[in-house]
Amino acid sequence: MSKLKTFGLGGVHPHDRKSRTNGKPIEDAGIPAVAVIPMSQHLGSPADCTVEVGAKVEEGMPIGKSSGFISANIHSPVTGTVKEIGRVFLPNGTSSQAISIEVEESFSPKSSWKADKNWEELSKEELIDLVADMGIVGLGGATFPLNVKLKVPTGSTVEYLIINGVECEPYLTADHRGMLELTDKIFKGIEILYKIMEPEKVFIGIENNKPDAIKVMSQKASAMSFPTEVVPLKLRYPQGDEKQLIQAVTGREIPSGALPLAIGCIVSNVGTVYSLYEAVVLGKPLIERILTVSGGAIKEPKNLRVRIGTPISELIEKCGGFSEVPEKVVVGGPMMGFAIFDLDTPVTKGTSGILALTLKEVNSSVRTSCLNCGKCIQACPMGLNPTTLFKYIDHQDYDGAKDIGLLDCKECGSCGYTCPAHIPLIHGMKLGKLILRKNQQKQNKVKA
Amino acid sequence: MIKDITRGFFKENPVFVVLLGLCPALGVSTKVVNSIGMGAGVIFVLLGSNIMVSMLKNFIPEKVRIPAYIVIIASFVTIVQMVMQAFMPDLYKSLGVFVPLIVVNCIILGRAEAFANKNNLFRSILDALGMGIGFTFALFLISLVREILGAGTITLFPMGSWDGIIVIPILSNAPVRVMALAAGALLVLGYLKALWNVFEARKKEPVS
Amino acid sequence: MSEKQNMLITASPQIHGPETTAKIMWLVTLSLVPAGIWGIFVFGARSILVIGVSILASVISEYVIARISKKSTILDGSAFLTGLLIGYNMPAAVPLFIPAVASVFAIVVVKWSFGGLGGNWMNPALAGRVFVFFSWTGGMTTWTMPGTVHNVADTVSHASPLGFIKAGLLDFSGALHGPVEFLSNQGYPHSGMAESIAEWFGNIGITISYTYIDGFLGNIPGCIGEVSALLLLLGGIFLLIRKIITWHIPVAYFGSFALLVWIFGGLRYNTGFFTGDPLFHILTGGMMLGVLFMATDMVTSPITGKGMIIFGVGAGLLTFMIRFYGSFPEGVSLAIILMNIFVPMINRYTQPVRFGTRGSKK
Amino acid sequence: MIILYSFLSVTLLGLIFGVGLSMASKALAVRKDEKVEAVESKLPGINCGACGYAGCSGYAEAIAKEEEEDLTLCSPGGPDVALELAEIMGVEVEISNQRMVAQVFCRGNDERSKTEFVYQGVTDCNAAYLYFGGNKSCKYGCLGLDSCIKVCPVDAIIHDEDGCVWVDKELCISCGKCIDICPTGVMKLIPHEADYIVACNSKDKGAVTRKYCSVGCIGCKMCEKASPEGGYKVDNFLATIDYSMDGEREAASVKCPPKCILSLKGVTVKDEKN
Amino acid sequence: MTYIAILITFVFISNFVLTQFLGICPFIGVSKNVDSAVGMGFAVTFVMALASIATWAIQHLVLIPLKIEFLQTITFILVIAALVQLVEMVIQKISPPLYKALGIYLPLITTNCAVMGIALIAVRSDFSALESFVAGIAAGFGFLLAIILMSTIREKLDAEWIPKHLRGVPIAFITGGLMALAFMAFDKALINNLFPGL
Amino acid sequence: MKQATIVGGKLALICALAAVSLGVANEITAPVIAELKAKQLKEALQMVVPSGEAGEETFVEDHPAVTAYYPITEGNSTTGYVIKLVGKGYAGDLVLLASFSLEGEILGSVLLDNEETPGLGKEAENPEYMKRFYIGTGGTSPVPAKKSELSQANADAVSGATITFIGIGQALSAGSEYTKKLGGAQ
Ligand SMILES: Cc1cc2nc3c(=O)[nH]c(=O)nc-3n(C[C@H](O)[C@H](O)[C@H](O)COP(=O)(O)O)c2cc1C
Ligand SMILES: Cc1cc2nc3c(=O)[nH]c(=O)nc-3n(C[C@H](O)[C@H](O)[C@H](O)COP(=O)(O)O)c2cc1C
Ligand SMILES: Cc1cc2nc3c(=O)[nH]c(=O)nc-3n(C[C@H](O)[C@H](O)[C@H](O)COP(=O)(O)O)c2cc1C
Ligand SMILES: Cc1cc2nc3c(=O)[nH]c(=O)nc-3n(C[C@H](O)[C@H](O)[C@H](O)CO)c2cc1C
Ligand code: SF4
Ligand code: SF4
Ligand code: SF4
Ligand code: SF4
Ligand code: FES
Repeated sequence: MSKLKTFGLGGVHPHDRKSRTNGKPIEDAGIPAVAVIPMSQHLGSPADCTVEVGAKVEEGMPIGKSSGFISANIHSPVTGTVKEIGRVFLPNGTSSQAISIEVEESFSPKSSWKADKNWEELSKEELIDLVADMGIVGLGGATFPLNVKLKVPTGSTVEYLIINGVECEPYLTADHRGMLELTDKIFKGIEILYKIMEPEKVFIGIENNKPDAIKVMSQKASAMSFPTEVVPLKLRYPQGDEKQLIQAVTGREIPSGALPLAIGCIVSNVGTVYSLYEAVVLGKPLIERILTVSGGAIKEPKNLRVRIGTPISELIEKCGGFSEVPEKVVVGGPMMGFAIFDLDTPVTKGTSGILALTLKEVNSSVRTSCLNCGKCIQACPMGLNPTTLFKYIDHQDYDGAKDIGLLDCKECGSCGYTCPAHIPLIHGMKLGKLILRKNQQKQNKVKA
Repeated sequence: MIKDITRGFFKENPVFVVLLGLCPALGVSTKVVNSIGMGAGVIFVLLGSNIMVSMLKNFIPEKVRIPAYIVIIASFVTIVQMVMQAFMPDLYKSLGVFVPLIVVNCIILGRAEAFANKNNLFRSILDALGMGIGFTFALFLISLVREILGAGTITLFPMGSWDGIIVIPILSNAPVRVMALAAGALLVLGYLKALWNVFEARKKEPVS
Repeated sequence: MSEKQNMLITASPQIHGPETTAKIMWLVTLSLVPAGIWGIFVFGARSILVIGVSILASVISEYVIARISKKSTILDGSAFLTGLLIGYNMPAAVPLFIPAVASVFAIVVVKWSFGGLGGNWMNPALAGRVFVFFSWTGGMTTWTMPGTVHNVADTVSHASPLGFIKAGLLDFSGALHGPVEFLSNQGYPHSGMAESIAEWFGNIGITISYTYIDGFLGNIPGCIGEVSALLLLLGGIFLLIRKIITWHIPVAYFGSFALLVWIFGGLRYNTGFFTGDPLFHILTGGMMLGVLFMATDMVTSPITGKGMIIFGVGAGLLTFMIRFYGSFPEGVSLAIILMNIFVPMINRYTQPVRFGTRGSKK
Repeated sequence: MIILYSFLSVTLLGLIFGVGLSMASKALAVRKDEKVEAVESKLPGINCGACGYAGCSGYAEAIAKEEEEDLTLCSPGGPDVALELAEIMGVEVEISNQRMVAQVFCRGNDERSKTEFVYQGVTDCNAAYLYFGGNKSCKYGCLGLDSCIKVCPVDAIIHDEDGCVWVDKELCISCGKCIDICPTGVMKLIPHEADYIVACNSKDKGAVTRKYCSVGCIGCKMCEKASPEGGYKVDNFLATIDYSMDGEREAASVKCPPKCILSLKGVTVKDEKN
Repeated sequence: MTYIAILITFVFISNFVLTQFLGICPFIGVSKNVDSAVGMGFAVTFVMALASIATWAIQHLVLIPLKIEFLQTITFILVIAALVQLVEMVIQKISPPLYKALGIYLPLITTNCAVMGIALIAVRSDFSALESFVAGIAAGFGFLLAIILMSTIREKLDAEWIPKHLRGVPIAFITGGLMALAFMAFDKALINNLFPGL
Repeated sequence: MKQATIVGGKLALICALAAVSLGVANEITAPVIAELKAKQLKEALQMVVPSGEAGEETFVEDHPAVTAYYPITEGNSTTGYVIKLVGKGYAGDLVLLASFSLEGEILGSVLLDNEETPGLGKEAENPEYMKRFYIGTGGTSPVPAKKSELSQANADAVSGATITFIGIGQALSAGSEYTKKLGGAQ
């Protein structure tokens, strides 16, 4: 076997702990009693709520309308009545307007969806409009509205379409299970993307801790009518990040501050491709997603197909509840995910996993001062100097931090993971960016 | 009036606050007697130059102000040099190059520039005394710490049969020699300055 | 509701790697233990006292200062390690106030004046050692002959090999094939161990001089923890395997030093270029301890690999200069703290290359 | 002889340098901008940035070059400096003479107000605010993680004996940095002479506030009734004081059920227990 | 070889700041950041080089022949002061950018012990004209080295939590002290052994 | 131009004043200083010349260690020389004054100017310290210049200041050689 591809700088090797769920087929999580649908589930401006309290909504009906260039539609995942429109905290710690829908007791999900039109007859533009209608956003983590991504500005060309099946976060196996169980549909989605983007070649990047997925996907890929190749990758975090993935697969490096398109690439997550398939072929909006419920404190870890808006507590119930009091409950992967304190927080489009971690798994320890050991630098895939960044931010020199690349940091967590001093490096980065943003706003105001 | 003389002591202590004249403060402070000698030299030059500058302030043209002051200062320094060499040869030897360097001691030029050329004779004298004593006091502190630690002695002036050296019993057998060297001087000055800051902060604290 | 109170909210990452500061410090301590036991074995029980005093003084200073600044840092092990290293850097016969002063200086002046662990830019243990060395040169250069060497009259106050050579070379003229010959010519004592090992090697046709064997095993006068090159090397390899230190500094340091000794070392013996004896110089003095455990102190060494190499080469050069031309027989501790001064500058010019700034190929 | 030589040589040197320098200075003269210097000398030199420029010299340059017309931007310097600047620049300025100081409108410490979760991370209010608006149940109050303390150029902000963050109004120079940095908006400017403040910022309903904080304003309007001339006004379940009214305010402070109206004469509050 | 020996002597062994206590005021005062330290360092080096040669000329062409060595101090300082002022004016005229970089430090240099110090030391060491010049440059480089190192360390320290009362000047002194401690590694023997013929 | 002359004139006036007053001060102090120096030299010479008189100073230009010598005369005959020597110490040059018999044996020596460390090399300023090395060493050479030529007690005494010791030793042996060369030439 030839040497496996991987990216250049940095990276870490956390224990992947995927074996708990990577053999478990995707199950249906069922219907919540009340679904809480936040209006801000994507990158960009929150959707405008289009229903009022007391209104009756049906499964798949639009209840939020895209409010700007970067924004997305939101659909009701259930049938029922709007009980309340208030504010909730999202898993990421911000708050958002949200619609609570009391689910009709008689509600059972539609078993078959059918699109109005055969997708093969639609033009590129019509397809992109359809994607926008259906509220599809990237499910790989950034929840970037897919339709925006698909609108390639004139002058740019797409050479490579890269499908992200890396799933480098520990614990998570939703994409993995998806690739095994929904192979055909994912490839249908890829075909649609291929039609829209017309790249020279499609790569599917999968880390080699998923040999079964590599096998299944490779078999299918060789049967496709367009050039498609599965690229097995060496296990290493954060390979799933598009910058690293593109580098691993093509050897190209996205210039600092630029988009993948700048070097002719587009990256899309397998889950996103699957919802694209559902939206385009079945006409089903993004009202469900697959996620992993796992962690040492969960009795029966599972991969679940979940309706958006389901409270997290119900999913934990579904997995048998806690086996011990968890140290933290995390939404998303352990490296980039968010700890939450309210288990009634709803699942959103971006929720890729729910983890109840034990003290041992968390492995937190007393924070000491920085040892200057440089492990964070060695770990940083962006070639940054996290310790210096943190020190600048700690001393409120935000512009100094910006000068040495704060804005290049994508909060992957590698540095914080390795730091022996247990310094909250990533928290510092987030703080630094927040203050820079605030200062920018202030300056804009002064100018105006 | 009183302020003219106390200012140099605490609020504007040349060494600890204004941070000027550091080289002699470090260079000659290995022995207490050296620092007193140096202090005396500086006081003399300060007095002399403050008096002269204050008297000549209307005569000296603006354009050559600095050279003129320097000439005045240098003359007094040279006198100090000659007198020391003639009557205190040991002291002169141990102060070494720092005696002629009094001429570039920023305090002196600084006082001429900032005080004496704006004020009358009497106040200039007071100012010179204050600054000079403040400088001597700082040197004394530094040298006291350095000599005790670095040599285990306190060297003062010989008086009669007494050779002027107080010997500190245990330390003098195995003194912390580094304290007598360059490194020790900087360390001592650093911690003394920190101590100074502590007192300063104490004073500033609201009385309420 | 009470359940909610207990929930912990932190920023990502939500899990953490296995390393902690304390673990690193205690592992370094552990890897130093064998060399220390050897030191105690050859220099006698007084060594325990010396090491004990340094550790105690350093831990107590740390405790007191940490209490004043309302921190609890005793368990992170760094003060213990500093104390241990100071103890290792003392001759066994040193008056006990010396290690105590060294420890207090290291912790109070060098470490906590700069804010404690991580704030200091100079290696505390070495700065402490150098401070007392310069203050009480006599006490710091009174060596004990190891108990394993029996054919000497005076076990205390015998010159270390490097000191012996330095003093000898001050007024030396003539030609000699390097330090080993010099030592044997002058009848420098060796151990029974060396005799039997050399004999064993002789039987298989390899001639090896006693000096190398004694230097490697630690049968030479020197500081308590620095004599056993073998055990220190093993400890260093353990740290390398555990990824606590990286290869850069040791390789650059040993490499540049050995190269310089090889090229220029012979000049002091009038044997010309390319005749130096790097092995002797690596096996004697504080080289092993210094390079593997003190130059690699992460707090006071550069942060990137590139920087570490510059640091190592600089330290190698300085060690060579001081050992061969300076007035002290030993150059490692001074070379390291001198290079510590340059670390912020090195760091400034060896920042990592940022992703996406290299003029990527399209 | 020697005296003659010394006289000649030194005098000659002096002559050469005197003449030389004064000629050279004429030949090589470069005009300096005296106005900038004059303006800068009047500014306090704290370089706090309240004026919006990078330090005092930046502001001085902008004023001297007449790029900046507003001479009142230096809040540390206050009206005095503005007047001096106006004099240099030969213009008139209008200034309000009221000195304002910042203050923290919250007295909820660990004992008095509840928290929702355990926060572990960077000791900084903005960092804490990133996650669910901080760990306090009250989303309007002071998080007590010292962002303002760190940013204050004159060290006017402290933790008082109750553990609450508090501004020493005598030291405050009204630069507004703390107000900018505070994520919860609990810091506001009040007149230096203000005698009372309603030290709460919670806009939650009384019943909600009462649940999580023992010193939170519950919007009961008792103050409006007790001191009708005191300028008290309850809006959004939160009382505020209109300082342009100068009636009596003490009665309200005594009547207020959660005791959140504080007298600013004694610097800190009495705990409600004693 | 002697010139190299002078260079090594004044840069390392008799480093003006770290072993001779000359030029401490700017060493502490102008080392807060690297840029100004570099500016100050070069300005001092420049003036020292000029001053050492100029004062050599005064000493050997005027004072010694006339037997008025006792006027050393006054003439040297006059020459240095005039030199500094002249240099300042010339630079300001011919190279405004250089003036911007160095200009603000120049007036400070008149009262910098290092300049007067090198003049006196060169005379006391009986240096020839060229040796004086080299010594001036070397001592300047020694100052430059020390102040640059100091400033890089201080910039690093800006990002550490130094105890409150030690922050700023005290910690700079302590840093200088530790630097001096390490510089004790360089001693005269180094020169004697390196250049045995001297 | 006129202004420049006035300015220059004023500065020159101040200079002139300064120069004259310094000249006067010099007139007063110079003899005192000269006398002092002569006295010091005489004292030093006396220290190393136990019997007899030290004669006129002769400068030596081209010798690495010897800078000057003074013949010692007792009655009419030259019995030895006082040699002014420069050695290399730990921190700088060592200026020594040493007297030698015509055979090159040391009669006395004293360390004058030096920059050695107080407590270490500076100990050598003490004449008793110096004596240890030439009185009763009984070594092969009249002057020990190597540590190995010292008795154990003397070796311990110089420990910590070996470099000073060797510097002195080497200078003294150079002096001894030089004296032998001078011989009774005068
Ligand atoms: C303002 C903005 C504009 C973007 N425009 C495009 C685009 O035109 N094409 C595209 O492929 N992706 C676009 N993206 C998406 C990014 O390339 C990327 O997919 C997204 O930020 C999430 O990636 P991540 O999860 O690796 O961080 C855009 C993102 C932002 C923030
Ligand atoms: C540190 C990091 C790790 C990521 N890991 C993955 C991953 O394992 N799988 C994935 O699909 N996307 C991952 N992403 C998101 C990708 O960068 C990228 O946004 C995504 O693949 C784009 O596809 P999408 O828009 O369809 O989500 C990661 C992003 C970051 C910043
Ligand atoms: C601060 C200090 C001052 C020193 N001063 C002298 C000195 O004045 N004379 C000298 O010969 N050596 C001096 N040395 C050099 C050392 O003591 C050197 O190691 C010693 O001369 C040689 O070692 P030994 O005599 O113990 O064999 C000094 C060393 C230090 C650290
Ligand atoms: C590999 C390694 C080497 C170390 N070496 C030293 C050392 O030489 N001296 C010392 O005081 N501390 C050393 N430490 C401990 C620690 O880094 C030191 O206490 C800090 O310099 C104090 O801030 C070392 C730690 C590690 C991990
Ligand atoms: S979180 Fe930012 S700084 Fe840390 S490793 Fe990732 S990209 Fe680098
Ligand atoms: S990993 Fe942690 S301790 Fe090491 S340099 Fe980075 S921040 Fe400092
Ligand atoms: S007032 Fe604001 S900034 Fe200050 S501690 Fe409280 S929350 Fe933080
Ligand atoms: S308290 Fe606030 S407004 Fe007042 S000086 Fe401090 S930061 Fe500025
Ligand atoms: S006293 Fe030496 S530079 Fe100021």
